[in-house]
Amino acid sequence: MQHIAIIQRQSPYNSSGGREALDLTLALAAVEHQLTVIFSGDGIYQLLPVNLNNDFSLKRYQQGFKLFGLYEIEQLYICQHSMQQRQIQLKDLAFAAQQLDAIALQQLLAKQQQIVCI
Amino acid sequence: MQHIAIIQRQSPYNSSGGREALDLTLALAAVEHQLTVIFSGDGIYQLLPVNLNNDFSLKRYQQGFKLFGLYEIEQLYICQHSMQQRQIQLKDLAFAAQQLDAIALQQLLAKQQQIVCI
Amino acid sequence: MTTFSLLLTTSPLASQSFASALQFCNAAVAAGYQIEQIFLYQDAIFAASAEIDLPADEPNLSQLLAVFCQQNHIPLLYCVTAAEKRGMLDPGSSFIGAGLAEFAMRLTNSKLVQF
Amino acid sequence: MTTFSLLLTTSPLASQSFASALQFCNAAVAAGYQIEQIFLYQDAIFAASAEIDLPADEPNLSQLLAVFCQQNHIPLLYCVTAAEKRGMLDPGSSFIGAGLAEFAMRLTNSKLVQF
Amino acid sequence: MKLISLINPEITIAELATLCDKGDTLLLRQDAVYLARRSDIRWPCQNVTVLKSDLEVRKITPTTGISIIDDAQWVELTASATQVMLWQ
Amino acid sequence: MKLISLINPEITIAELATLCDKGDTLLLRQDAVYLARRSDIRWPCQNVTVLKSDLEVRKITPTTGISIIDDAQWVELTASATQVMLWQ
Repeated sequence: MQHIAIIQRQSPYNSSGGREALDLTLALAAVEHQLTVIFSGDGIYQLLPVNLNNDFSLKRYQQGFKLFGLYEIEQLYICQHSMQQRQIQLKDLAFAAQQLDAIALQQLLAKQQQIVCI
Repeated sequence: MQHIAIIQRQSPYNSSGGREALDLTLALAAVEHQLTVIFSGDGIYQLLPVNLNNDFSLKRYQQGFKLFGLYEIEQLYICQHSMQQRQIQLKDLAFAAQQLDAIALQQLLAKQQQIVCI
Repeated sequence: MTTFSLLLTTSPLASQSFASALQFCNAAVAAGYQIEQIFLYQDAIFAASAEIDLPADEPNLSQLLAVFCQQNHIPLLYCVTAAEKRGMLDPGSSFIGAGLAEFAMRLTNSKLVQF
Repeated sequence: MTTFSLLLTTSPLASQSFASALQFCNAAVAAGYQIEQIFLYQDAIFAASAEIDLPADEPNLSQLLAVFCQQNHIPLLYCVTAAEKRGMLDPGSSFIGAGLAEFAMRLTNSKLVQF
Repeated sequence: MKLISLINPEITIAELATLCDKGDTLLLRQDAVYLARRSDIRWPCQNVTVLKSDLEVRKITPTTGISIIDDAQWVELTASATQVMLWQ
Repeated sequence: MKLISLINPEITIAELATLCDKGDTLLLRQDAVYLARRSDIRWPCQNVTVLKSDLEVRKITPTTGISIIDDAQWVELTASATQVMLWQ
């Protein structure tokens, strides 16, 4: 069992990164690793709402964030600097996570054994 | 016959963009289109020297820029703003092109019929 | 009336580009425009093999685009040079292998829209 | 002594990542380190098919990596889920299809280096 | 009038500004529509538009000064533009 | 000490700075070695290194304050780091 941080840096539909980082997160948690997920940069756009009712031909994979609880992934964080830069507030998010400043993020990463950045 | 601008925006070895934009440029010129090539952003790193003598397992495709003359591609430009931002001077380049400021670049693009950005 | 040529460069899974291109084509054809070609370059060539073997629950943009092109008689081409560099053999799908020269010649009387 | 796991996520043509990973492996093995796995995820899975059919004048990083792994008995795995989403069938190369669970389990006693 | 599509929310406005005229039209599509929320961006063109379907799937309300177009208008803009360009 | 590899010359230093400690080591590799030419970048860590082979193929001389390491040193740094991270 290891402490692993996944840093989500991609916007939801500009690459397969967000979706495949989620798959990876769940797979790592399933074999008892301790996961921490950090949304940074354009990755925080993944947490904004998605309309489920209109025509859209890509997978709205963000629904999968609801599985975090089931996989006992509770360490969910957002980079405060990235939020401010993009004029996004916590109330704008469809999926909640805790905002952290630079010092708290650095302390969080210092506790990890592995870091994956996608 | 059309006037076509290719905007090269990728650094040489971080994606296949630079190399495949070159292939595309030559192919378009071969069927009598009038090509203009603009190096902008990280694309200007493609014009810096490459060492031909040491071990490197990717294609040093920048040698292909020498074919521009053969294909009668003479309109070769660099974004001045990108050069300054990256502290690159004309004397640093292995392959010469003309520096243009924003206004000249805009005038150049206004003369084109097609623009491809890679 | 304008005739369009479409150029795609990213793989169908990577981004929304295939979906957007299809959306544009639908609206263009509905408004009476002609489409001269849809040309797949760089990683977009992977659509030619992705058409065939995707899991059933996966959105298959490659296939949707192929069906649309068939119905509207639009040449759906992938670059053979880009495919070779990636080790992709002709997958025998409804995508047609073509050289960059064909793209260049078809461009002559059309307006390029890159996705 | 540290054992490394390598994770690759971009296609072999796209960037220098395969070349860099191979360079790191060579130096690590020369210094006596063990490599637990090389795992190909996202677009890196295309290496499994690229190994077989590249033109002769094209640098074949997929093949170089495969040969290195064979000589040094290093498991060279590609993610079957990522391959399915891209419509890539098992190309029958020397790359071995594996689930993310296998990657996750092999990670346990090794240090991850992402390329 | 050039029509320039942005599809990525990554901010490269300074570089884009060197290539675009005041009279060009910017079209925010795909993930670039996230930029339509922001009031702090100084766009290099007077006309900034955003594609309706891409806004709707992301439930975004654009800031003032950005106009919304549908698919048919997108095609017309593309047909009438003197150049069409994708900023990527 | 985290070891953070940069492989892309795109400048995202402000965002990177939120994730890295003063005591971390930055390693410039692949196309990120072009950044080693520049004297205007305020790196968020004290130790900035660059990979010799990637410098040499691009014929670059790094600016003062950036140290050069070879492949063997790269492996040792990786083995001794408390965390290894790729910034992409």
